[in-house]
Amino acid sequence: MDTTKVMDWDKVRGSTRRMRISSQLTFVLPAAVLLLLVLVAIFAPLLAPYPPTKIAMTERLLPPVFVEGGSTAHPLGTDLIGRDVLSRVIYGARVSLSVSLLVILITASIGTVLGIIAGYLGGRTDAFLMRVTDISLAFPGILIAILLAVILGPGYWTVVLAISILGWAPYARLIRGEALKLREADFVAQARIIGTSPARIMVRHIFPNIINPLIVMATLSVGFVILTEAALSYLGAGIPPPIPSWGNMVSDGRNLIDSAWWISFFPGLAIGLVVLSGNFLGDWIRDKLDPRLRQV
Amino acid sequence: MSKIILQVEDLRTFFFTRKGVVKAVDGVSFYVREGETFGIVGESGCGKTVTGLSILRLLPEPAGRIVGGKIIFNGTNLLELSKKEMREYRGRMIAMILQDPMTSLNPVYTIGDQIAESVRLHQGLRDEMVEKEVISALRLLKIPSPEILLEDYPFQLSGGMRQRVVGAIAMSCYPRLLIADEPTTALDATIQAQYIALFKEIQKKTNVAIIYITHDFGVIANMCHRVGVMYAGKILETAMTKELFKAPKHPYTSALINSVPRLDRKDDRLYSIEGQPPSLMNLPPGCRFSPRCSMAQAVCSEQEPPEVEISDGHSVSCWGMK
Amino acid sequence: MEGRDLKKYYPVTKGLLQRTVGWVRAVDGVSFTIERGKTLSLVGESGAGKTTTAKAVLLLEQLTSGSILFEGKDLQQFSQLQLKTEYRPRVGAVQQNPWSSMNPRMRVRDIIAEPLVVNTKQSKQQIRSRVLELLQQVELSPEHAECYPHEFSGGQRQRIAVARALALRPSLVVLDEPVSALDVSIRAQIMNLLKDLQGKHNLSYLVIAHNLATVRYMSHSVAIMYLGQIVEYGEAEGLFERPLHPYTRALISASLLAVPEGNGQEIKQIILSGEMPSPLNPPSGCRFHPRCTEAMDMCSKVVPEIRVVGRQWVKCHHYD
Amino acid sequence: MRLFQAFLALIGISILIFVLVRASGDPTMLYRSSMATEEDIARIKVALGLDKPIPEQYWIFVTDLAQGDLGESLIKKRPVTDMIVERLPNTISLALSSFVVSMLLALFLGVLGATRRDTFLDNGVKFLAILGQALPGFWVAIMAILVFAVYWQLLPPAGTGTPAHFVLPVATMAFFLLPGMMRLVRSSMLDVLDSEYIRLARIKGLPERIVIWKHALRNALIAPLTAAGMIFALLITGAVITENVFNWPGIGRLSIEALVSRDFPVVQGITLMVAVVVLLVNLLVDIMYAYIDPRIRYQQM
Repeated sequence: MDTTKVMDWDKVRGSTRRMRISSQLTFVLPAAVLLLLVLVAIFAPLLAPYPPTKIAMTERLLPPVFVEGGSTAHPLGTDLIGRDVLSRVIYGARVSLSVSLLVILITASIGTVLGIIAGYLGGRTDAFLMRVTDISLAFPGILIAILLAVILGPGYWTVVLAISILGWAPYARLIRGEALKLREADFVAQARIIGTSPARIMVRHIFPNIINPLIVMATLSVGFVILTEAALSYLGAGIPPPIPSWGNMVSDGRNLIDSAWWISFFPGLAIGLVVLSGNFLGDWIRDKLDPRLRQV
Repeated sequence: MSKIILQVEDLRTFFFTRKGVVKAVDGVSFYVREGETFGIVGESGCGKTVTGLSILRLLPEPAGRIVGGKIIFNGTNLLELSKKEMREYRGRMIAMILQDPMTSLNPVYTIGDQIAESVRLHQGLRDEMVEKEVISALRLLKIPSPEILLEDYPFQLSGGMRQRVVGAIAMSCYPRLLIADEPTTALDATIQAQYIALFKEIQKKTNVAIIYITHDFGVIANMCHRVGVMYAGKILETAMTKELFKAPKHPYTSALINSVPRLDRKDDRLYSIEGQPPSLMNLPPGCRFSPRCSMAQAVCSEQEPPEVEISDGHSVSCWGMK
Repeated sequence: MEGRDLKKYYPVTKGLLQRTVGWVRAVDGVSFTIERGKTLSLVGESGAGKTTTAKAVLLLEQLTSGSILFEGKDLQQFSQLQLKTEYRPRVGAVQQNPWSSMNPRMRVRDIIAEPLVVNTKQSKQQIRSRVLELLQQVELSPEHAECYPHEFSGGQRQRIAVARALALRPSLVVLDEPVSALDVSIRAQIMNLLKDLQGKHNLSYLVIAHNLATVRYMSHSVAIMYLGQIVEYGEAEGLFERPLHPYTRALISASLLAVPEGNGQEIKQIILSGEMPSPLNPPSGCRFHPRCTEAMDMCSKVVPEIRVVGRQWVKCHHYD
Repeated sequence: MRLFQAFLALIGISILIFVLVRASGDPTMLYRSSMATEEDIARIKVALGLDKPIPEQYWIFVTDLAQGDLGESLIKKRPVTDMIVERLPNTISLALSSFVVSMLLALFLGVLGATRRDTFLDNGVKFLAILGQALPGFWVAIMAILVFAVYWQLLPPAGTGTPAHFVLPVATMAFFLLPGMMRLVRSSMLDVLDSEYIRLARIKGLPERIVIWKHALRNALIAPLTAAGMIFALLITGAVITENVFNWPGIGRLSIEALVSRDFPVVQGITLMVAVVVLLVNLLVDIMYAYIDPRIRYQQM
């Protein structure tokens, strides 16, 4: 690309300051949203005005408060059988959050162990593990999840299991790539020259150097897990009703879209907000921890 | 004396990054004559590559900008040209060879395609003529059996051969000025010697002016007529090569020459320069070499020394010359 | 340390069943001796086999054949345990690139202490005082111990690498291009440091390098390698003053300053044609003959034997 | 070589599904009604071949598969193969058109984003991409129905038939697929633009247009191509969700209908068929790979 001849100093300074402020905003806002989510999930019984499964047939399909006909008793309206949408959204946070934490814990551990082993040991172990990873990545996981739901029946643990089966491969691939690079690094060669055992090398020299990408990946996968859980619940292969999950709430509203849009709208908005925050936070952490990746 | 083809005056190229302003090139002036090789020698990060890219106006955007100076090529200030006019100069009038032959060729096109592209663009020839020109460019670089090589992809060639192909691309339109940025650093010693000998020969044949950028005094001695010694964004001393080796005037130049071990004599102990080159984001006040200079006076860390011409074609920026 | 007829062949495999279709002869019959307190340099262009030889010495590569003798004992006679306790601690290594040779997540004190932690059972206190002593030896200050590698410049990092290599008080240090990644003005600092340490601790160095001037400054003896073999070997002084092998002469000519200060006359340069052939299929006879400016008929047919000329030896038919 | 690996993978998947089927409990449970006697169960076992040893059961399972026999639906009592074949064209037409639309857009916007970095256009595209990655596809689809079909009544809310029926499903799928694909193109384009050979192309004096669309794009396509397998997986996932929102009678809809009625053979059949298609797609990708990257082409010769 071509070079501009004249320089506008003030403009450059201004833009770097703007960049700094916006970079702080991309941390503060998403972090605040996620923190709020955690608090809401923990204190759901205190925050929610009604029990999430309380049916009130007399108060069916009430619109949210800011729409004509809505009342402050149900700020976000009620659904087909009179359950309070706000309460259900609040309780839905519990499902989303706990599923995310569990799945990320499981997938990150499996992926890291397999990735380090494949990357550092190389050879046939690596070839085999990576072939399995490739197949797992190329396979539409939603079908496996549906298959599992048919076999085991939909439920909380089925969802955790299904998303874990879908989610470990990206970790394994990322960590394996990092481990492969590190294996060739001079400091690992140095460790071998000194006589360090493979186990010590993997734990002390390789693992600490993959923590950064691991954290980035984990943060970025919050979004993936929540979206997948929601999609499965929406399809009926996830959290079964009446337990409120954002996904099955959107599904509840699908056929009432022409008359009671709020049933689907608010849980979807919650998903979007949380996923957006997870993605932004992940990007921010990546920028901080791994300047190499900043360009993208 | 032959005509001056390129004159660079007080060139300043800065990079504007999040952390601050990097003054990669900070007031560089030099000229090159037709048929002459001007060497720019300096350590890594002293701004020599950026100087080369600035001449072609190909800095990484948006961070890198030329903020001052003139680059006069054959009477035209390149900095005043439009983007389109500038493109007319690139490849046709001014060519450049990059450091790493392993990455500077496009992996998915054949050698023939990559050379022909230049020829077709700048000479507007028909296909049969293009192929002839391509082959003659390969011949100029003494590439064995060029007809076969046309169909090869870069990954099928060795590093030395790839660098010759890059040379053929550069020379395919017979430019007036060639900027060679460490073209032999990635090559083995004997291949490097081949390459340098080749370019000396090409220069005799085509009378091309060459700016040769390197960190290696051996290469400078071998290849260049005149040299500029660059340190932290500035040329500290310019002289004829022979004179520079015989009587270096700037303390940095002499320290650098003395700190390099010599093959033709036994050194008992090398002279070593203390400290590190400064950060280009945070240059020391006064002379930029003063913190490491063994002959620094009080004035050196206060005011920047002016460039003084001490004899014909030999100029130095040092308070010690006053 | 002595190397006898070292050979390292890598198999070239092909197809589904990983059939071996040929051998890359990376190192093909290399012998050398390193005396106590002296420096031997292996010199050659990329692909000459010098790095593979060094890796064999560091036990990073299994030799195809040949033996390495350390202080008179054959390494093959050593058990795994003996290698770990008696050989490894006696051989240190400094690598080419100081930017990648240190774990970025470890503090300097842990980096230098790592050999001690892995190989000895010293107390924390002992290790700590040894680390400080080492820092002092490489002319760094004790405060540096708490820093991370990225806080240092290339030259300082290379000093840390030297300290780590010396941690176990080795008698031999393998230096793989110890200064080529450094800036020109920093190289002299490190080379001088290495020479000082050699004198002080009576260290032997095995230097891998491609820059002849560096080699001349650093070494007592030199081995010139070409395509997996040593073509000329001898004391550094003699070899650089009176190179025998045409390849050595070409290498020297390629790295000489062509403008001598005094008389101004140009030195006649020897320019070799072609490139180093593939070690998969080395030329017959003398491996250098296709590029040699002085090749004779027999060079392509008969493998040259070692000829001793003065205090150096050479593999070339011109000295038969 | 590649074929051989694909074949191995196929065997692996068939074993996995076979094990899943058998591990999920006694298959007779699915058929058993409360009134079935012991003899009934034994009869069913024989009918299903469950009295035979496991390896033989697997062999029967595989030979049936090889002949295209995916078993019979528990609910509809029809061959699963027929059910899939009947629905397949709908899915293909939806997936293919969405793929083409998003691929073209991804290329165009990705390249534009990479070459005009930090301009208004780039930021706008980035913003859309961020939204596309954050909002759940099914929700976006429902909201699209709300806006375009319920309020404005421009487009039909669901079903098939006219070209107008395609608009909303394809748009939702594209919204779902585009961000990932675009990010891939954009980041790989940025990598390529940073390389030395692009610098050399500019040194030659080539106009930007040729530098980007000839020198950079072909290299930039290599990275997204490695992800083609994943994109295909995404396509299927998108199809399952979209078909359900829009009552699109494809195999995605079929799989959920089967899920609701717990019609195991149907879900199993769909999964297996998709597995085969996935392997075929990956083979195809390898071939394209060789076409774009000469290094691979020559290696295999």
